[in-house]
Amino acid sequence: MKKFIKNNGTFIALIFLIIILSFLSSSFLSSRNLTNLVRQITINGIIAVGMTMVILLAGIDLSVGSIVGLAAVSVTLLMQAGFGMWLAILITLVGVGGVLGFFNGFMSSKFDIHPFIITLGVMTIARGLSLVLTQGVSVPVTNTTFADIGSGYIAKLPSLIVLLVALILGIIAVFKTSVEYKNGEKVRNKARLTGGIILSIAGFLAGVFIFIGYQGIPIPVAIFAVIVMAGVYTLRKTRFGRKLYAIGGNEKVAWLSGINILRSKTMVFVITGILSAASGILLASRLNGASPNLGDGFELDAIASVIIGGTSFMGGVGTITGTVIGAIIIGVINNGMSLLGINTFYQMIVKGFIIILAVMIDVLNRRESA
Amino acid sequence: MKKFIKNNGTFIALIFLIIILSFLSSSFLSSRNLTNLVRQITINGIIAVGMTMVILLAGIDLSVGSIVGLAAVSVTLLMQAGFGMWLAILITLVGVGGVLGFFNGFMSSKFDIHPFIITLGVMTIARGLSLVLTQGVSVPVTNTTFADIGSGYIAKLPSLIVLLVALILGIIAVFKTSVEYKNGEKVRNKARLTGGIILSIAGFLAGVFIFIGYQGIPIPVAIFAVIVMAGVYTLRKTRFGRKLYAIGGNEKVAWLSGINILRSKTMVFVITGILSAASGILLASRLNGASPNLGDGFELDAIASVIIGGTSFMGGVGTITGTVIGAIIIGVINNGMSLLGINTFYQMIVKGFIIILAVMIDVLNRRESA
Amino acid sequence: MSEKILEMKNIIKDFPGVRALDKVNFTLEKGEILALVGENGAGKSTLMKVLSGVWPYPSYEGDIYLRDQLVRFANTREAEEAGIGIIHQELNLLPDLSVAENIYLDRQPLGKFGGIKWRELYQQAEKVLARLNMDINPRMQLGDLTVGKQQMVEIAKALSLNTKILVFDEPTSALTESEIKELFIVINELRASGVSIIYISHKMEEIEEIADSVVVLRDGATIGDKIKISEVTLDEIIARMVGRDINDLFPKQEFKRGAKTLEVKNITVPDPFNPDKNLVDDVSFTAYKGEILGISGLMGAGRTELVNAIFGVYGKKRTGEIFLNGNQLAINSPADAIESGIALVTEDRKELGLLLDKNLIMNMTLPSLKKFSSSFTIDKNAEKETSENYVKQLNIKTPSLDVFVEKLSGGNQQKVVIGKWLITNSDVLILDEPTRGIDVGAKVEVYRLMNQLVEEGVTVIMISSELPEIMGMSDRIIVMSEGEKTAELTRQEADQETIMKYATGNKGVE
Amino acid sequence: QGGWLSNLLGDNEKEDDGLIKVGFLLKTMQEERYIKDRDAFIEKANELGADEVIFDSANNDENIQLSKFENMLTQGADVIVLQPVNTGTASNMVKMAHDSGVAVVNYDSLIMNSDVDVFLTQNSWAVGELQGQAMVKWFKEHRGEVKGNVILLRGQPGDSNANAFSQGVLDTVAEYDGLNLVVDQSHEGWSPDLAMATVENALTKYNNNIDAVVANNSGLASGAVRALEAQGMADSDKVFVAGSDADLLNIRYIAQGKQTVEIFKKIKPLAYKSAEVAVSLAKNPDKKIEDVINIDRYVNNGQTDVPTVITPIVVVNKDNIEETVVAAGYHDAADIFQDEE
Ligand SMILES: Nc1ncnc2c1ncn2[C@@H]1O[C@H](COP(=O)(O)OP(=O)(O)OP(=O)(O)O)[C@@H](O)[C@H]1O
Ligand SMILES: Nc1ncnc2c1ncn2[C@@H]1O[C@H](COP(=O)(O)OP(=O)(O)OP(=O)(O)O)[C@@H](O)[C@H]1O
Ligand SMILES: O[C@@H]1[C@@H](O)[C@H](O)OC[C@H]1O
Ligand SMILES: [Mg+2]
Ligand SMILES: [Mg+2]
Repeated sequence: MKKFIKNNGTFIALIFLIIILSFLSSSFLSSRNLTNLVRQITINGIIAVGMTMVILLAGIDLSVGSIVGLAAVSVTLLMQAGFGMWLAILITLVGVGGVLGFFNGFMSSKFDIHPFIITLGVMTIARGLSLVLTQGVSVPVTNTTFADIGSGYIAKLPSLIVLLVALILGIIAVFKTSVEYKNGEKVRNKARLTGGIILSIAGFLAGVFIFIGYQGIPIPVAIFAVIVMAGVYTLRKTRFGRKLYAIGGNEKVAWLSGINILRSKTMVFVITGILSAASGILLASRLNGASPNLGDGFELDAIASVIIGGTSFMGGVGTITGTVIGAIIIGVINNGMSLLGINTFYQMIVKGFIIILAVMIDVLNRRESA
Repeated sequence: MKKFIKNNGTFIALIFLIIILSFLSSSFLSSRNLTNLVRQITINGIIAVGMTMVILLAGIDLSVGSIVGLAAVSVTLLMQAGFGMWLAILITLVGVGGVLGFFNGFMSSKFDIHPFIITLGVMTIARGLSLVLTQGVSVPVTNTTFADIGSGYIAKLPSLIVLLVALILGIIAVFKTSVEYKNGEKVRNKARLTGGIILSIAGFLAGVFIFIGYQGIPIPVAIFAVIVMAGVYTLRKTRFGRKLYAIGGNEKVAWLSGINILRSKTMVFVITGILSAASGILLASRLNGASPNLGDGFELDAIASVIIGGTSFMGGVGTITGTVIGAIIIGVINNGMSLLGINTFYQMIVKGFIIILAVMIDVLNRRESA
Repeated sequence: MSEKILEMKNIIKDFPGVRALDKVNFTLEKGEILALVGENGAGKSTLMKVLSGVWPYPSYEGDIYLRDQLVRFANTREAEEAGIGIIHQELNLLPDLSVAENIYLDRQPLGKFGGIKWRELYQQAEKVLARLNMDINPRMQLGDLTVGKQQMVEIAKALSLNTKILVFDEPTSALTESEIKELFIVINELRASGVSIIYISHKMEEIEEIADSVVVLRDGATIGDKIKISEVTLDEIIARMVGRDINDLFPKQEFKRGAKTLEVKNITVPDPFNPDKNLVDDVSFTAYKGEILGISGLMGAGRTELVNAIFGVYGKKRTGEIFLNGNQLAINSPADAIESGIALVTEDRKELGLLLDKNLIMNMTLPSLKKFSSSFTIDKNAEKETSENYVKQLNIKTPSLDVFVEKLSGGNQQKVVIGKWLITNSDVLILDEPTRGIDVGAKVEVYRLMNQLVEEGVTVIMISSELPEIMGMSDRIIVMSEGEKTAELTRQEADQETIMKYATGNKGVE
Repeated sequence: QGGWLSNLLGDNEKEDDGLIKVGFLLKTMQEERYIKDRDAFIEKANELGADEVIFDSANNDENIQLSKFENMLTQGADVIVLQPVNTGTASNMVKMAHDSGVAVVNYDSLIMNSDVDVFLTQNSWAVGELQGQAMVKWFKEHRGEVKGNVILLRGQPGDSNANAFSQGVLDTVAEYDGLNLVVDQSHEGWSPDLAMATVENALTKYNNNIDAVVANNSGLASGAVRALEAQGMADSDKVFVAGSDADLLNIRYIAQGKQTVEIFKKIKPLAYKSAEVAVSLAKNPDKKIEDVINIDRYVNNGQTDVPTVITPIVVVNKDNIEETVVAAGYHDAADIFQDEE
């Protein structure tokens, strides 16, 4: 409950935004728009999941946008060169995302150079590579099924089943986590239980409205959901995840406790590299082609999502659910202003203020509740 | 001497670069090219001086590039609207640089929000403002003397005098700083004294070769030099500078020692805002016009200069001389590759590697000497 | 019967500019409690860091044998696996994680699919904590515990490792009397179960009470051989440590009480987490020239909060009035307090007292920069001279003024903090636990210094958790409990029992 | 009407609200010309009876453009006029629109590999060609022979328009043995300051032996003029400088004799014609495109032959400023010829 209240600031900001927008624009709350909105978020959202882990370690990764571009170019070129779709994807995930991520993590950790500078270097290098590989010209996708990854849907009936399963799993999780121990006795936290069940059902209904109301769950959304769940599980439930909090909290203490810092850090950058590459592949699929400039500036949206979501730049504090809320806020701002037809110049001004405001509401809210 | 060795890593990297380039390109070491090179550096260099202070406080300022753009637009529009040149410059320095810097510093410090997010917001807002003010259109400069600020020269004779004065002041400073106290006794550090004098004379001769060998000292270079000297003086000699190191070292300790954190932090962002605005004014003058996109991405070069120059992202450690070396390295890379006619795509790859390498040489060097 | 479990031979450890350990030889028997003592900077912590893999081979010279077997640890994990546990001098915990996770960091019990079994983790943690008789909920966030309890968590962490050799590096400096008692019971139990213990402390009474034998380190070398504690007096140990005799542990001098200086009325600070409670509850007192005012109480009594409140740390959240020499002061920040002539030596030197990666000069002159500057510019020579003076006066051991204070030993760091506030030349000097973690010799120096200051007309206020110190040095003693002032005693009235009575909540005044 | 249940079960064909909604999606607003594209288009579309023009731009970001395109579909646009950020990665938008029964009018640069309904252009790929022709003419007039050192200033690396413009220049250079391409560099963000540094460095390297600078847009050209000015070479008789977009600053340079030519892409004819096509397609979704507008030619985009309408582009030089940019209402004569006190 405490955690929930802590994240509330941003969550409230989001609800607020949604309410305002649904008054201002009639199409905002339509299933179709919301489906689009959620799909639009995935590209940034997937990267932001990785970025959360990086920032948890008090690091930063500026190269994600360039990795998106290089991955898009690479998967497209590989398919052109005759590789099968899945092989092309695999090579790109490992060879682009994995390798560059490894370089980021290993170099910064081994030589104790701040990741800002290593990933800034890799950002420039990877962009140069995309340009060299394509000779600066965009590359069309030749494989016809490839487009489905980014644009396809899970049919409505299976989508409904997926949502139902999610609902059930959610409620089970709520039951499990609402148990508290007081003086060694099991006690059920009623407030958390009811709250959790209400949230689960609301989530389910929203899912039905959004996805079943349109064409089913978009495939990128499903992929994103799996990544988010894996991320949440990793951070909450695995030793690896807990090590990240420890390292981010105090690297020296973590080291004295026998944690292999180099390995954990490298791993986090590898994961982020792979997620960025995945995002690039999805983007190439959605665009049905790749150009060397894809992904330019994505690092800023990803970082903003993470910070709006309550992860601390100082490391050691943060959650992926927070980041997802952050990514949704940014997506909603972009979508809403576009629907409202606000002049792009003013859009920038508004977006800047909303980013600051969202974080401020969160900070002030925490301060009050402290 | 110790400090000198510490900065040596980057300095050696620079000397290395210069030697390689003078072999590869015959025009590189010409007075004319070096004059251009130094002038090309000033725009980024001026911002990087401010950025050094920000990063000393363990902060960051992403808005500098947008402030450059807004200042360029503002000074040009003001002159178009009939304001005199100096008034337009003053209003821009204060009204754009000062005000936005104040917002950055005050908001992040007062509400304890990481400056990354506040300055990210301001970066977007200021860019939006430039676009709104110009309606996305570039603005020509109408005032004819304005162009001289960015393009003019101090005549050769006065330039020579300036260089001589600098030499004398430099040698005096070397004499002063080569005094050490050992057990309460004044001792002169001979090595530091000779080293310092050799460096001063070398600097003087380089200055004569570069500037007197061409058309004199470019006005922006003179402005930059004054800013650097003021910056170095501030950090080394003033209470304000000392406070920045203390705050960057440990904010709580500094506060408990009676330092007004809010005021110092705000001041640093104000200075950085004003310097960025100055840089924008110079840029408008050089280009004889302003477009709303000017300065886009400048934050990255500025931050890279600071970090290459040995300032720590963790705060509390760093120097402006280091930053100047960092800025020169970046300038030399850009200039050198341009002279060599390397394909832009490959330029990016090379630049990325050199940035990483420069920092790595520095880190490894420090490790050895530690 | 003694069975040698550990032998360290000819250990040499160099740091830039210092040889911290110079051919140290050292043995430990099974089930032995060995006290390792020495002045600040003697090399005690360094030796233990070599033993526990913090300084891995080959960053030191010499050999370590565990049960006659040569070992060379590459990291702390390997030392742990060999059965060596250490509780470091500084807390090594993560305030944002739960108590249980801190204990089992990276050793959490895993389920089939690699997921952490949280419930089991908490149960295990509960068990270890129970061994220490600690009533701590393992689910709590560590940062919400008092420092004393955090220290117990650190001990629980070491216990959970199933160690054969356990090193305690000044474990009690943040513990209450009763916590110390619990700890000693645990240590004795551990010894009974065959664990060998190395115990580092500057508190001689503790050494006497718990140790079987003692080894003295001075300037990186052992002085004499290991001796049985029963065969030596404390004075002899101290003499070995400091290289001379110290006759008077509390060199209290008598002065005439002078004018009223600091007077505080109705100081109150609300508890931000609990609206029904005050951290400091309506405290008033007066301090005079020519005397040392002691503030006593149990850990958590609110003493630190009281002096912080006076120093402006709580800004406008503090209520009550502060007078200095009859004039009311408006103190809303430390800057105001310093300006008014009040100095505070904070209790946590690492987090609140020092810029660890700055040199001595920068640290010592920070609160009094104005003294060293005309208008904006700092006069560096004046700074150096003054710092140098104080380094001499306080007998701070350092290779030069240019080293980072993090490289100094704990005691010397403490002296730097004191020096930093002496330079401000304040009328009132408040010392919060000024001798925590510093050696006997240094303690005496601090006491002499306090005397000298009083003589010079400074009003000295000292918080201390050590009763002998409070009783030995104070002219008057304020006792606090749960944020309130419960008594004000004269030197004559104050004995151990009386103080403890009021410290545990009995009210004596008003 | 029908509530979400029918929505849930029903199909997702666009419901017709009876209104004529036209979407206009540009790649960016951050260049001088685009304000003019927008205003002219909206003016014309309203005049022709559109009920609503949904306008937006995409910050030069392909991903953002895709999102905004989707949003326009959501808002019920009947036709969308699209200027792609990238010609190579825009085909999916056409497909999405067609799946929803919405026609796409391709604006300015050709979307590759798609069955876009119609293409209206100012002949972008001719920009470089025209610059090249003007350069050849200049060489003949000023040097008597087509011989000299040429600098090509490209825009954003990898930008599809920059590639198209540059190709025309490269073709010209290849055609004349005497022309020597000494510098060919891209400039991130179309940055004038980077272009200025490039020209400064080139002047140093070649000892001011530079005869022509051809730039992908006006901003780059203005950077070049400033670098030349510092060497006293900003004189259209000494060095040929060409830009494209006809920004005010550059037209002033031409008037002052500092720059030689600018390519003026007449915005109004393009915007007007596009508005016309869009509104009639919206009104008569089933009409053949050939019945709506005169097709100039068919251009193959890798998938089909796209019906194409071409609007003129013009070379502006010192002698025709009045007839071109001023006559078209693109700039005020007063602004251009404003006296340099
Ligand atoms: N990391 C380090 N770098 C440089 N010097 C160090 C380092 N750690 C310790 N030293 C130096 O080594 C010597 C021994 O220090 P150590 O911490 O072992 O002393 P100690 O006996 O534990 O003192 P204390 O009782 O104050 O804790 C001191 O001179 C100290 O300054
Ligand atoms: N940051 C904090 N958050 C919550 N409670 C706190 C905090 N700081 C102190 N407290 C509580 O305030 C009370 C007094 O604290 P404190 O430990 O400083 O007292 P003290 O008498 O100075 O003891 P010490 O001997 O440790 O200095 C305790 O109950 C403590 O738990
Ligand atoms: O008009 C130019 C446009 O075609 C190009 O793509 O971007 C830069 C503009 O100047
Ligand atoms: Mg120690
Ligand atoms: Mg205390």
